[in-house]
Amino acid sequence: MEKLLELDNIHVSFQTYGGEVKAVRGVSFTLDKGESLAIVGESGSGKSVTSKSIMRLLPNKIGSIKQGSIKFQGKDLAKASERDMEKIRGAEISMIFQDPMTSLNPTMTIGKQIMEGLRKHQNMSKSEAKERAVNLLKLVGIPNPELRVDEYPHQFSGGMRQRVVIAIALSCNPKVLIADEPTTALDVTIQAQILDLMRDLQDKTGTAIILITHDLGVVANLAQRVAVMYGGMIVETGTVDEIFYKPKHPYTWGLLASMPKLNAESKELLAIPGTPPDLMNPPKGCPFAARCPYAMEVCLENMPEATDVSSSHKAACWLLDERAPKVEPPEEALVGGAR
Amino acid sequence: MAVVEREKLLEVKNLKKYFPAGKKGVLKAVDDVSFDIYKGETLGLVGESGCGKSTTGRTIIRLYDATEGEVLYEGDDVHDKKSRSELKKFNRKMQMIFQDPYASLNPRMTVKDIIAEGIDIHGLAKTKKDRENRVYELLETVGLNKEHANRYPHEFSGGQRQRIGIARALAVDPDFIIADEPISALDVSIQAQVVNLMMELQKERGLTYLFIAHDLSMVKHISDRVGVMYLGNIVELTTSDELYEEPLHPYTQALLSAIPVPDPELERSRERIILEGDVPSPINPPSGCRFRTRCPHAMDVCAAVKPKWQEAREGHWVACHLYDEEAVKQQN
Amino acid sequence: MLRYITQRILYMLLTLLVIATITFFLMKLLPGSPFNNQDKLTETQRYALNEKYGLNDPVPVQYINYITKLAQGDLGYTFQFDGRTVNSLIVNGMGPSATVGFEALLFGTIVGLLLGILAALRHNTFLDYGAMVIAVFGIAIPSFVFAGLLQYYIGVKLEWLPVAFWNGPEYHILPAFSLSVGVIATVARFMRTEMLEILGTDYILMARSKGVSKSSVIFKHSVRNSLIPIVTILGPMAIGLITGSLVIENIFAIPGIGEQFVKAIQVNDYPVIMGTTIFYSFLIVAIILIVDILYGIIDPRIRVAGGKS
Amino acid sequence: MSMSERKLTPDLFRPANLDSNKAEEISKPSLSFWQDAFRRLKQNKGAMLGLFAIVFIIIFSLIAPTLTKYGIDDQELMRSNLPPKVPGLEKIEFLGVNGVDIRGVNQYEMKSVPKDQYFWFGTDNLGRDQWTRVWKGTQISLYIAFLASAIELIIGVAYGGISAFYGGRTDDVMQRIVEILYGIPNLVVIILFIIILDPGILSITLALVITGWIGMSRIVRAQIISLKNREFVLASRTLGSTNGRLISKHLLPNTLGAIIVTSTFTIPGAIFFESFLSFIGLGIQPPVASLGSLIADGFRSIRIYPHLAIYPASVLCILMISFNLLGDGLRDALDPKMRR
Amino acid sequence: SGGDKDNTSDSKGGEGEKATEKPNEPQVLNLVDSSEIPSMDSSQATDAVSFEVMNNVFEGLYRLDKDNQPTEGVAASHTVSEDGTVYTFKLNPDAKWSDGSQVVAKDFVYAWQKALHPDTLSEYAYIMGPVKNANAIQTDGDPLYGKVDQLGVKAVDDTTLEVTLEAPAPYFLGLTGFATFYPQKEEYVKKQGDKFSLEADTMIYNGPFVLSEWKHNEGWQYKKNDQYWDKDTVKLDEINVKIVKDVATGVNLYETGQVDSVGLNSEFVDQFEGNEDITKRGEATVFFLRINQKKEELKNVNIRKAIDMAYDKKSLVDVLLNNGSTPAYYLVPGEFTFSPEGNEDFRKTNGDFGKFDPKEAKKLWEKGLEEIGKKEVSIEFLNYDSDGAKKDGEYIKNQLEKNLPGLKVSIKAQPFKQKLELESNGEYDISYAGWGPDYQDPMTFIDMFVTDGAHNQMNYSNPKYDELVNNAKKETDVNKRWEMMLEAEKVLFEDQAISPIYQRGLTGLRKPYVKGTVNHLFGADTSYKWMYIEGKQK
Ligand SMILES: Nc1ncnc2c1ncn2[C@@H]1O[C@H](COP(=O)(O)OP(=O)(O)OP(=O)(O)O)[C@@H](O)[C@H]1O
Ligand SMILES: Nc1ncnc2c1ncn2[C@@H]1O[C@H](COP(=O)(O)OP(=O)(O)OP(=O)(O)O)[C@@H](O)[C@H]1O
Ligand SMILES: [Mg+2]
Ligand SMILES: [Mg+2]
Repeated sequence: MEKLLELDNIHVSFQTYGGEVKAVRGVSFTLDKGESLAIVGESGSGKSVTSKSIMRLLPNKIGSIKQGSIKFQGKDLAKASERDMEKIRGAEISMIFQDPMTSLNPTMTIGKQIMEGLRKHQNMSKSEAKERAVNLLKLVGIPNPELRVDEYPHQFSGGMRQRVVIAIALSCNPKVLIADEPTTALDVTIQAQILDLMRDLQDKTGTAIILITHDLGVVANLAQRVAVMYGGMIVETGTVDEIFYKPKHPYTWGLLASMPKLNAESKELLAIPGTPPDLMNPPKGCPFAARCPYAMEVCLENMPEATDVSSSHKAACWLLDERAPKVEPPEEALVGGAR
Repeated sequence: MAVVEREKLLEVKNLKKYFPAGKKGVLKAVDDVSFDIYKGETLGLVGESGCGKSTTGRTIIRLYDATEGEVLYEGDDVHDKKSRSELKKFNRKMQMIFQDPYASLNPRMTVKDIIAEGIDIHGLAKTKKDRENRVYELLETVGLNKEHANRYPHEFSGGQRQRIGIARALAVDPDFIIADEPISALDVSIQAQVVNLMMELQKERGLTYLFIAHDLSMVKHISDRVGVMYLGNIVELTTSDELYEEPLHPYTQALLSAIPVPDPELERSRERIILEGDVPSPINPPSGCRFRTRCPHAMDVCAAVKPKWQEAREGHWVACHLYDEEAVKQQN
Repeated sequence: MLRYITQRILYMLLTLLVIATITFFLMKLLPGSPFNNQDKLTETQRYALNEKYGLNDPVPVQYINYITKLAQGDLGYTFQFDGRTVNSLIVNGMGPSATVGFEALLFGTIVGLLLGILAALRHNTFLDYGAMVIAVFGIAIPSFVFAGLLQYYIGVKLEWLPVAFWNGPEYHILPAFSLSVGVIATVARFMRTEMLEILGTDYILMARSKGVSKSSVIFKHSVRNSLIPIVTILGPMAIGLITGSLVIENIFAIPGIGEQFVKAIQVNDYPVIMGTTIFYSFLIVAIILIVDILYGIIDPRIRVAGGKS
Repeated sequence: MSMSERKLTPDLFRPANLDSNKAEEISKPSLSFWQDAFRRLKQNKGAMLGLFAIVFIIIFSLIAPTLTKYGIDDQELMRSNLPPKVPGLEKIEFLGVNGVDIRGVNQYEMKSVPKDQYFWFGTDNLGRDQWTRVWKGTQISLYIAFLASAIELIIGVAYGGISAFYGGRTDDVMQRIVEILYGIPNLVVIILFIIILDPGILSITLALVITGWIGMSRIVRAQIISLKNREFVLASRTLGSTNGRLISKHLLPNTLGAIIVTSTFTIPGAIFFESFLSFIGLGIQPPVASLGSLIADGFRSIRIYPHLAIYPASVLCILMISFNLLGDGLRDALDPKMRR
Repeated sequence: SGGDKDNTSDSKGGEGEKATEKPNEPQVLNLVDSSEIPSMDSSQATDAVSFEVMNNVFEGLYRLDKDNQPTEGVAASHTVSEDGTVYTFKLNPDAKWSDGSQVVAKDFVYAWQKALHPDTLSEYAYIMGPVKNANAIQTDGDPLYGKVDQLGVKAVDDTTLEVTLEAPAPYFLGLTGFATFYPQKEEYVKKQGDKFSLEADTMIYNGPFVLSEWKHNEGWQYKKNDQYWDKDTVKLDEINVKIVKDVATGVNLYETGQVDSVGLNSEFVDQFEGNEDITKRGEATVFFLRINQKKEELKNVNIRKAIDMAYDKKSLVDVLLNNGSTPAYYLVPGEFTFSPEGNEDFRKTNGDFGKFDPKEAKKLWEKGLEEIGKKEVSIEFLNYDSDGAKKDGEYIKNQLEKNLPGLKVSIKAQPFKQKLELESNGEYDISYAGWGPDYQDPMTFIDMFVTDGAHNQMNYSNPKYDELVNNAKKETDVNKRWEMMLEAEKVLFEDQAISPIYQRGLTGLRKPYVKGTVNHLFGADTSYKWMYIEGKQK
């Protein structure tokens, strides 16, 4: 497969009044054409920061990419000029944010907001852009698109707004779509509509998707590959099946085990005790060690390296070291029990 | 399950709660809801945002005055209570845990004072020492330690805060706790901590819960019985297993099918019922059955007649014309 | 919308009635009489004069008379100038006052907005601090001090602009500028805070993620949205400029209404005091209404509902 | 594999003894909201500078008048309009504190003032020591400002609080009243009020308060309305709190930040307005002076006796700037939006 | 404002005489004034600004010349009856209104009657007092009340006007230059109705100038009146007056050459000290402290005397006022009236009544206190709220408290009208007051304090004084009358009824090219008729 996007050892920090927050500490992954990659993980594990770094949308002056490269079609976005980025954003890579209620400008009509990208990247005339906007609205399933292009966001419901956001993101046929928790703010029935829509659109346009979420259900629904993040790092990557059925990292186990399953009988959930690490003073060793029931002394002091489990499956855990005792994932972490 | 023998702790009868909305309009947040809660059980309440779950919970605990209907707690109407002391007694029996762990703790108070608020109001501690000990005990009960007592809420993580909220509720030794989406603001890995704690407490203290959530899988996990709400009405109510296995109401069916399961294989093969459109506004709800505008099985009768709240099977209540023989006949 | 406006106007009239009543009775509390010029009036003459202006009637009768006239838009005669009506005084004085006020408002708002935007865009840089220092000084220096200095240095020393009077456009510059300093400062500060807030919102991030250029993000997305709260402070500020310009009018010898008002107070010219007060109130209420309507124009979210909550 | 791995000894691969409680430990020192806010404030150099300047001016205005032997109304026409002269500094010409006026005449010599008499800020046209008057005036201005904001605080907080807390009808009626009050030009009200009551500290203060509390009441109302339905308040209600407890333990403490910030901005507003009243002749009545009345007086002769306006104006400016800086800083430090 | 810098000691005179032919440079004068013109209806006006404007656009029977002596106006000549009560004026047939019509005798009759008619009663009607029946006509309840046809004025024919007085009034001729005595053309006034005199084009003029423009509250403009009978004397073509209330602004305008003359207050006098443009002139206005004998303590004459002696008027005048005012120890101002024989200044004859003497003051004070049996006295000092007056008040308070131990003075500063109201209600202990003459005779000052008199608002009463004043008013022998007035002033000061402070002077700046300024001591301030510009362009 053709590599579209390649992140190599990205570090991102924020300067806050309390000190430097090392939000992302060495994230690497690749995204192939037409593929959908899900990034899951604890809140604050650096998922959004990673995606914003790709778009170079980190808050000015406070947040910066400390090291690493972001190769998009061979070009390093980490070093690209703001002008170049303006050409790439929306046209080549576009993004959907978590909250449809706040990600549309309340004082601009829906149509104008869709047309903005089109006019900039595709040099469309006003009328062309408007026509396309109507088509896009139709595509994402908004009834009466001709009338609704001229309405304002507050006249739309949450689900419809999220569709609009998707329409905007897809308007210029980007190669990569980053969806940062696109359904978290929505109800399940609406979430189902949106997920359906996204899958449909991906089939049609062949856009590669980076889906950021902490809902493993959504991941199972939409993703082909999964990266699990914890404490600013990717602790495990693999195909969906590998992650769900053969997880190797204790955090992934915990994540899977703490989800109640509709069809399982188990009475107690397996909780991960404790709280995520403080990114102002990240631990020297494995970030998960403090909460890991299998933690070894090595974990506290030494950072585990990503180890290949299979060609597509990697995990960063000392348990994979041959010297470590063999442990089996807890029963609760096994999806579907029997498998 | 021998439902009949169990003792009713709380009966909600034809409860209505309307809010004034704009000029002359009313927002029917809860519109004619009836159900019972038995001693020691957990009743789950699910539904989409804005369907009136929180309003139901808050009206039960008298944060809102009911527009109509009654709430009987051990046979006494909660909304009748007039005198302060009566109210106070009632306040000790029923408590609430809130959704947002960030908004539900006063940022200007120490954890100790937050937890001890109930103790102070009801005069449950004789001395300062006694008060302190009770706070420490409660902290330990919810898995925190006493060093935390003098800290402020903003120093805690979401899960820890939610545990503080639980400790606050437990401080007055309630029998019945309304948990209004206690976990939806938490991380998946933390949610289990809270749910486990709640279940443990129930076992130890014989608590009764009304557990409100929109996450059906979690509700199913913790609840004995589950009620499904749609736009101010309860549309279905039965045991959690039955609800999952044999949902009757088309809305419940759709809801269940919409929940993504963390199992890729299953997800790939699952048939999904995708509902059209959004939940209508509670200010001008559809006539008849409120779900009819999105219902794949909608019939003419649905628009004309409001479906009855009936026991379709033993212990399985539903409000849908599909299970109302007369209505179905009429239709044909 | 029309119903909303009618309702608001009715409400406005009620407010004005209350204000007229309050001022009327306040006026009756004031010590002194308008007629004791140099003490040379005899008792009879004074009585005759009081009779002429209806001041011998019982207070409730005077009140009814006043309100009846007021309803017809007649504010009565001034005691200061022979035979002139309060209406004519207000009409005369309003022009210059409103002109300077409006120019100051316009200039102040534009400069304030630019400063605020600049400060927000160059957040935490030298430019930001510089703009804010200007703003703070603008708030800290009393406008009469500022006006006096301007008049002396620009008018007398450098002779760049006229020292005073009200003749042509160049005569407006110094007074309008002196008045606008406060506006600049206030608007700049508000704008900066607002812009910073807006620049941090999701929809700005969304706009940027579309690849919209920086200037578009600023002018199409941020500025307009930041303007919404600015509009609310502009209302009271406009009133302040019109009513508060008396010192500036004095210094620059502008035939405005503020100066007349102060004079009227000093000589117990009740009809003028009342008339001006009611007129000012009318302006305020009207401006509040305009602000609310403007609000709706700028912010589509409240266009339908009408009015803010 | 990698270099680091070689150093790892197999014994490191033993399960670590992790104290399960350790995960719940919090290493940072405990900080209350106010401590945290103060820490944030301390980081704001401008605000600290403002705070320092305010405290300094307050203290200095109390001490300074005692540093000279002249009282606030010690007139002596023989020494009127003397320029400033400071012992020691008089030698340094460019400081302009050598008793020489702008025309280059040494007024001290010309008016044959005794050699040992120094007027640090000069004298006014009644020959009164300007130093004493400036600092006494500062006291008066601050007094008016604090009094005005204190009264405003009480009325504004009570009004806004009651309106928001009881809501419904009460709120409706109270807000209609506010709207009417808002429609009356406050300058006019204040002027009328002062005329009726006779100008003086008290009537100026009352006049400032008459319309001044509206802003405060609106802010408090907005705050209380949003707090009233916050979950921690609801939680307290379910525990059976009385209204008194709700207000004193939950609502007011959480409104305090906004109240303080608003006050910080009203204080300079009041000082400013008093000086405006002085300028149009309705301010403090002599021989008492405020910064405003001193500036208004001195401003008339700024070209010939600049010292009469410059010193009080500088103190006023410093005060205004300081309060503004402090207010900005406090807003940043206390604004709940900045938290989390 | 303005004056004559060459004659600072003797404020009369000018250099207008020789420059009869028109200098060939633009004759435009630019001035500032402090207030809008309150009224242009000569029968209604009451204030200095109106009087001044009217003096230059209207003309009475006579007008005051540069020596404050009556000179021909509409009247070309007059005769007086033997008993001094009937004046017959011969009007100049060339005297025209600006619409070209002649000014006739009945225009005077109309205007004078109008000023006294109850419907249009002038606030200044009392000034007509000397004319027969004028007082009765304006007194409600009098049988003659409102009967204006009984007024002692008659149009014999178009050019003959006959005026009958109640009693001889040596100052009557001067009075005819006063606005209330100006003529009005009935036909025109009626035609304009409500609008009469409200705008520049709703009135007609008969003076040396016409108002060509009147922008309310902003300023006005005079143009030379082509119809004026004596237009050859008038040299200025145009006078622009702008309203400027702030002294500093006026000075700034003066410095940039936009105005030719401006008044100064004490701060600016210091600044322009030594400047050659500075002009000073004296006025006939006296400021004094009213001492209200309603207050028990102030009934004691020693206490009143102590108060008068306890403050330094000279320092006040020199340092605080600093504008050419002189300390006053009297009531009738200096350089104002002169004895019928020997032409000696009233002031010079009577001399000063008092001095600044803190020691003596303290003695008197202690004596007074002993007499009333008190140790402490506190009094309220009613003051104007103008900046200058406030300063003076502060000074006087300070001095009094310093020099009279046990005295506590509280100042109450009030806006002008409020102050007058409090004064007429007697609600004060001492008050800062001023009095300017209505006509050029000591009586305008002397008769103020008769028992229950309208201007005696301080409960002063001395039968001896009352008698002197009343007799003087009836006295036909001018010399006896003079003596009585001198005596009355003495009595007043034996009682220390008031404590005079100063006689006001004015200081201003005037460009050297402005020539021929004529100032007056009462009525209108200035006449532009004889002014001209010379040497502006060089
Ligand atoms: N603007 C910022 N200033 C300071 N710290 C920041 C900023 N943005 C993010 N961070 C920090 O970076 C870390 C990673 O944040 P990020 O938003 O990427 O988390 P996330 O994985 O997206 O979590 P969530 O699931 O809650 O969205 C967090 O600790 C956060 O506090
Ligand atoms: N205090 C209130 N005043 C007016 N309307 C209210 C109030 N509280 C709730 N509502 C309205 O009542 C309806 C039901 O609200 P409720 O909070 O009970 O829903 P919910 O099911 O809890 O939703 P969510 O899942 O979002 O918490 C909503 O439309 C809401 O806007
Ligand atoms: Mg995120
Ligand atoms: Mg809810």
